[in-house]
Amino acid sequence: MPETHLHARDDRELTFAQAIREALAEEMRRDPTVFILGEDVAEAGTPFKVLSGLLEEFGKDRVLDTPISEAGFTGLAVGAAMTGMRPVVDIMFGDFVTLTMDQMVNQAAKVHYMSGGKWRVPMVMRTTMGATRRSAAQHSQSLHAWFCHVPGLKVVLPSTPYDAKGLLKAAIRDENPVVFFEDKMMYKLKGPVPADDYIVPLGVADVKRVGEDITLVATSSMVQVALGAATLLEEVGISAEVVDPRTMWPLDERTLIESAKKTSRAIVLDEGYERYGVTAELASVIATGAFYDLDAPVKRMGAMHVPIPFSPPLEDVTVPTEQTVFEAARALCGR
Amino acid sequence: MPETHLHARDDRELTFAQAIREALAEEMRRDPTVFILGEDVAEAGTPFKVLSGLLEEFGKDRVLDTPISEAGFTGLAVGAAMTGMRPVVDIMFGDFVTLTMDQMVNQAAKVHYMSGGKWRVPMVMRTTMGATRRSAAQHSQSLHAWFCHVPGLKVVLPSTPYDAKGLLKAAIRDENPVVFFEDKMMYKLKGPVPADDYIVPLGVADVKRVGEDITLVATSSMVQVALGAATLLEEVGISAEVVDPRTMWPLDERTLIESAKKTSRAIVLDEGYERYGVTAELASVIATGAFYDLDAPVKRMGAMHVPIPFSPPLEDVTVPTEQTVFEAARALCGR
Amino acid sequence: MTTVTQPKEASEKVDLWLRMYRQMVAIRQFEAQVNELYTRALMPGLAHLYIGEEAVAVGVCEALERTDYITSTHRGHGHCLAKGASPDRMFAELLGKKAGYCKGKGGSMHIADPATGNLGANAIVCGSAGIATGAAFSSRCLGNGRVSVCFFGEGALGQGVLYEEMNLAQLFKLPVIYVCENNLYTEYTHYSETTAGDILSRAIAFGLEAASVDGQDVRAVHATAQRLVDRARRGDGPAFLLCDTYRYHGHHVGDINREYYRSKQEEHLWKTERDPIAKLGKWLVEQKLADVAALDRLQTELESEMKKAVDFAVAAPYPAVDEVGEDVYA
Amino acid sequence: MTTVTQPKEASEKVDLWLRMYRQMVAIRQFEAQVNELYTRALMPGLAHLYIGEEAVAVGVCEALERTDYITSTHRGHGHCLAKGASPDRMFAELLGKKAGYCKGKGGSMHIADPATGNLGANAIVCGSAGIATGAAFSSRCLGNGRVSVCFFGEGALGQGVLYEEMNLAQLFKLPVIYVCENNLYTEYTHYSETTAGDILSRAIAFGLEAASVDGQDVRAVHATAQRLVDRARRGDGPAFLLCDTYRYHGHHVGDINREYYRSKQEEHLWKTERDPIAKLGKWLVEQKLADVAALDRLQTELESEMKKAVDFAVAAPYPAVDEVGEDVYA
Ligand SMILES: Cc1ncc(C[n+]2csc(CCOP(=O)(O)OP(=O)(O)O)c2C)c(N)n1
Ligand SMILES: Cc1ncc(C[n+]2csc(CCOP(=O)(O)OP(=O)(O)O)c2C)c(N)n1
Ligand SMILES: [Mg+2]
Ligand SMILES: [Mg+2]
Repeated sequence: MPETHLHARDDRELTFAQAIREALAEEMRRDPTVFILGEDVAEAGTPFKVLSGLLEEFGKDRVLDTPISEAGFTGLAVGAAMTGMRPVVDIMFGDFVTLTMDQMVNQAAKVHYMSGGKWRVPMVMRTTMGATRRSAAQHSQSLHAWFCHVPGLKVVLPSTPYDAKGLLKAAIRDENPVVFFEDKMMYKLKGPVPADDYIVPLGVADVKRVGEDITLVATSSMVQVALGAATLLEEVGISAEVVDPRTMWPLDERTLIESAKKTSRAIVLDEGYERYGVTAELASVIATGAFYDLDAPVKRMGAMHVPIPFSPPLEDVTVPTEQTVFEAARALCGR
Repeated sequence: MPETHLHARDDRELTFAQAIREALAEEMRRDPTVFILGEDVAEAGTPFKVLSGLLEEFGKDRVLDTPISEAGFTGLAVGAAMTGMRPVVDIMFGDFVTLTMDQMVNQAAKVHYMSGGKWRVPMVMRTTMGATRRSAAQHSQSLHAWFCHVPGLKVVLPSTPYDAKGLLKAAIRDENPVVFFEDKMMYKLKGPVPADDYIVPLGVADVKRVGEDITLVATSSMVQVALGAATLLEEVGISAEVVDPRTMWPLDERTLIESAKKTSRAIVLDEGYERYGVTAELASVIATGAFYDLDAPVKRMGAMHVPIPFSPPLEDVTVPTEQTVFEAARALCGR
Repeated sequence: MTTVTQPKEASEKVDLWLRMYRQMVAIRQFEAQVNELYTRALMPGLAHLYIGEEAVAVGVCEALERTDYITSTHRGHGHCLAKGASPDRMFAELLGKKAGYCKGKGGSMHIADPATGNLGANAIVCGSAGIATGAAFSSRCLGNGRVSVCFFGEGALGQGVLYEEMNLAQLFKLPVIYVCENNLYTEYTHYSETTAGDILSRAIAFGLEAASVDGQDVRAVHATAQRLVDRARRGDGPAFLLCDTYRYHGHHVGDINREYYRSKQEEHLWKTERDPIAKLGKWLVEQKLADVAALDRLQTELESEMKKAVDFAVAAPYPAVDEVGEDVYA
Repeated sequence: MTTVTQPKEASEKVDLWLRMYRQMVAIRQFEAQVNELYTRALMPGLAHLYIGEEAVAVGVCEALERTDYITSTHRGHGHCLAKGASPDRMFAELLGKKAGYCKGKGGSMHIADPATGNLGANAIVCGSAGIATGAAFSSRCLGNGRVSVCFFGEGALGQGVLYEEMNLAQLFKLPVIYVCENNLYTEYTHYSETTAGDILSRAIAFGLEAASVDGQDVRAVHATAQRLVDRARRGDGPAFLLCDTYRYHGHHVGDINREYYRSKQEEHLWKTERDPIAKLGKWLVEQKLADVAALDRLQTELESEMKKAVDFAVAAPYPAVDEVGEDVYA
């Protein structure tokens, strides 16, 4: 099981964005059927500049700008994937996945099953998530829970540059449609990333920090929040374990449950809406799996049940922070 | 709190479909701004014939056939709702909501908030759910969990003709966008329905059967399954309470939790996919709220995590049945 | 656009015409058996019959290679057969049997068959426009010269994604033909109530080569399709083919009383005066390329072939229940 | 389509022209302050400036009544002002302040104002086509004679829902005008790379009345818009208006280095030779309807007005944190 902190010795550091780009470049070199499709992906390299340089290396036939047609080019990718290509589709803001649901859910996710296993759809949809960028309600959502609910799809939420590279490479090589969520606030996050060709398998959680008193299960940028909270907790004598499932589906239930059994307390953190979201599934899995070991109910912390407001002081309270997690953990531990 | 079983004395019986139609007709008579929009809703009265007769009474200007443009006419409804009308949109199969997600989630759900409370979107989207109709993977899904996850929307899942009428009338009068899911396998279900103008308020759960040993929280057609299982359980001496939340959002958490506290055991049943679905939220709410009273983990039963297969013997095992619920309840009660 | 037929050309193409005749009869006989299965309550769910529209699938698919791709619709049996699928495994699929093309998991609306380039029927109206366009994209990238055909009913003109795909196809110059089967009705609504403006102009506005053809004249369909397919294969880009046609039966097998949305008279007219099989048959006889008895024999022959295929399917076993969890992920 | 101006007509319309001039300058000065707020790091997030495109919003909105509806885009300040909103409350919204049009909850991309018929800016490309069409549907049902205008950039032509809405609008004969602002670029891609075929033909194919106009000539925009609005109000159905225009600044305030997608030369050309304010100003002076000094004064006057509005917004308080949970449900 490749664990990020084990690679801290590697002295090469990349940003999250660079790790994504390196994964794409490596896979495109390795496999000529991999190509990139999306809005402003070519010369512009996306508004986040995540793809800068790929056009120059791979040319216009493999890095394609599209019209603003999220449904259209996602559908095109499904057909291309069925017939020998490996598309990596770029949906600029995760909020726009709303436009691709039919292609992803009624087509991509079901083709393999409906055809009795005959056709396959090896495609990746890369998109973004995460609030606090002052982008308001239509550019700040984290809608990954929808995809997690759909059999036939896999869903990946990397939290470090190391994981981003390894998971994206695994996603591209996977024979199934994979939705890959990148928190846009993490693109500049730095971390160790080996230059070699490694993958992080889908379905394997990672213990990002070992602890004894409470388990913080966290996804995507919430892993950083959880690690920050763990540091604060340490100061008050509470040892927190931080577990990152890394892929929402397949879900490594065992690692989550084992950690909660060990610590007897758990908080689940995710930047999607709390209600009917990822935190519900993770909390329920833990509440069931560690039922006889839990000393307190599993606490869920997700985005507040409001459209993300533009106004900074309002937006800031809609998502969990180190401080709110610290306080919740302290309360849960009764200290 | 209007409870269905209290109305059993009412001697008028309607089918679920008739109850829906009566609710629409009554609201259209009461309020000239209510209108119906969808595919084959006029002369055909929908493929399920739920709307038969409405065209004749209300005319072509209030019962409008549309092109096959789910996004298009849902979007039109959002704008109409903002400017003085009360649209009731018909999405023939719940599977096609995939095409409306942008209109419902990025527009309808957020308009009120983003405008600082100035514009309102009083619209209803009626759609269907439910499998076992031999309609295969693209006509059998129950995708209500997606909408439950979205602040700004309300989500209703009626389980009886009585509730269907009262909840639909409440939904139409509501000032917010409401998504109303009808299980297509229930359209012929009969039950008492008063002829008078009553509403069932959104956000109030209904105890469909009182019991002592175990709580079965069930939605939509699963209420019938739960009631059937309760009868079987009675034969082996287990008294099951059946609680129907009726609206997924707003959610009457208290009633669910109180029941689970009383019985100390709970199963949650919903026809959506189990993973990251409604059962996760309900189970998590109960596991937290009744933490100190539960004698066993909350058990979740939803649709199997597979695209719904066409083949009858396969399809039949994808959803909970009286028998599987009976067995699960028995196991949970240790008998 | 109709083929102008010279005697010389006629004799050269006689094989093609007889093959198309046979294929149309096969589809009709297949569908007759589907209706029968429904009436006898042997078929789970519903099915949408292609009877009346045979010339479209056959005319277009005869212009394709086996390795070319098609995508199909809820009314897809005709496309599937015309592209080369076997009736026995199709019936098995319709009955949810393990021997079916999709192991029974797909059913009538989802038959798919890589061996004949069939990317799958689709129960979402316009659901396969992206898939067909994407297959054409692969052809371009892989340089394998394959053409992709997207069949859809005129109801799909209501779906915005069709225009997104046509725009993409034209921008990328993809070898894809969008074949619109205008059978006048969506489910229960006349297309004039749901389709503003002019259909062909919609495709032309996106820069596509566009043509319309009498969808009941299989020779005309074939000739036009061949021109568009050749053009696409040469790299000249996508095209749109509008075929005027008619479904004789209801929207699905259970749609029996149809008078509230279309008249018996109209149905009668299409059946008696514009039947694609009768039309080609009459012409073949007139041209002395076939005699009536031979054509009748073909009918009987295919009928019994279809019955045998049904028997196979009826006798075939269901998949084992534990197969339900297989094929979710590759 | 340009207005042919007679001296008599000119004197009759002089109020209109001066009002339009003033309004264009107001928008430009407003946007200059937005850029300033960004540069001074006073504005949270980003904003998309309308500078260069003023004639479109002004020409169209001057053809509307206050009770008519508009929907707008991410590049929406111009539409909002042209429809009658106050700069102070707009700036307050851009800064996330309680005094803003949406109590700070919406921000630059979501300003809405029932008092001026503004159904809201929209950050989803083509996200408001349905809303505008629906507002026109209400007008038809309620018989209130209101017209609805949907503004969008040419990038929205990529979204299928636009065609769904045009089809619906034409079928229902709704009083809605789809105004396409073709400023040549989406974010960083030239429209020719994303738009196949012919733009106007797309609308015509759906049966809409369609017109194109020089979007830098406010009198031309106004005249054509007025014709289409009058037509819609009479019940003659929807229309499509294509305006050729240009944004002088980047896609958003942070888009500074643009040479990889468009040349400085091109920018220079539009700014110097096709500026809508200069063009109208020059004409007004030529026609002796205004003198240069008066126009310059207007400029200064509006600049200081905008600065005052900014000061108001900067000084205004944020909403209280517990307001975050309000307005989710009505
Ligand atoms: C997205 C979507 N909306 C609605 C339906 C329901 N539906 C199934 S077939 C059909 C009519 C299709 O008409 P057309 O495209 O003309 O095909 P035809 O049945 O005439 O061959 C409709 C509305 C669907 N399957 N998918
Ligand atoms: C559905 C959707 N896709 C992508 C985007 C990201 N985006 C914002 S503005 C824009 C370009 C819009 O171009 P155009 O419509 O021409 O308007 P302009 O900015 O030129 O005024 C894009 C791609 C979005 N906001 N919504
Ligand atoms: Mg049709
Ligand atoms: Mg533009």
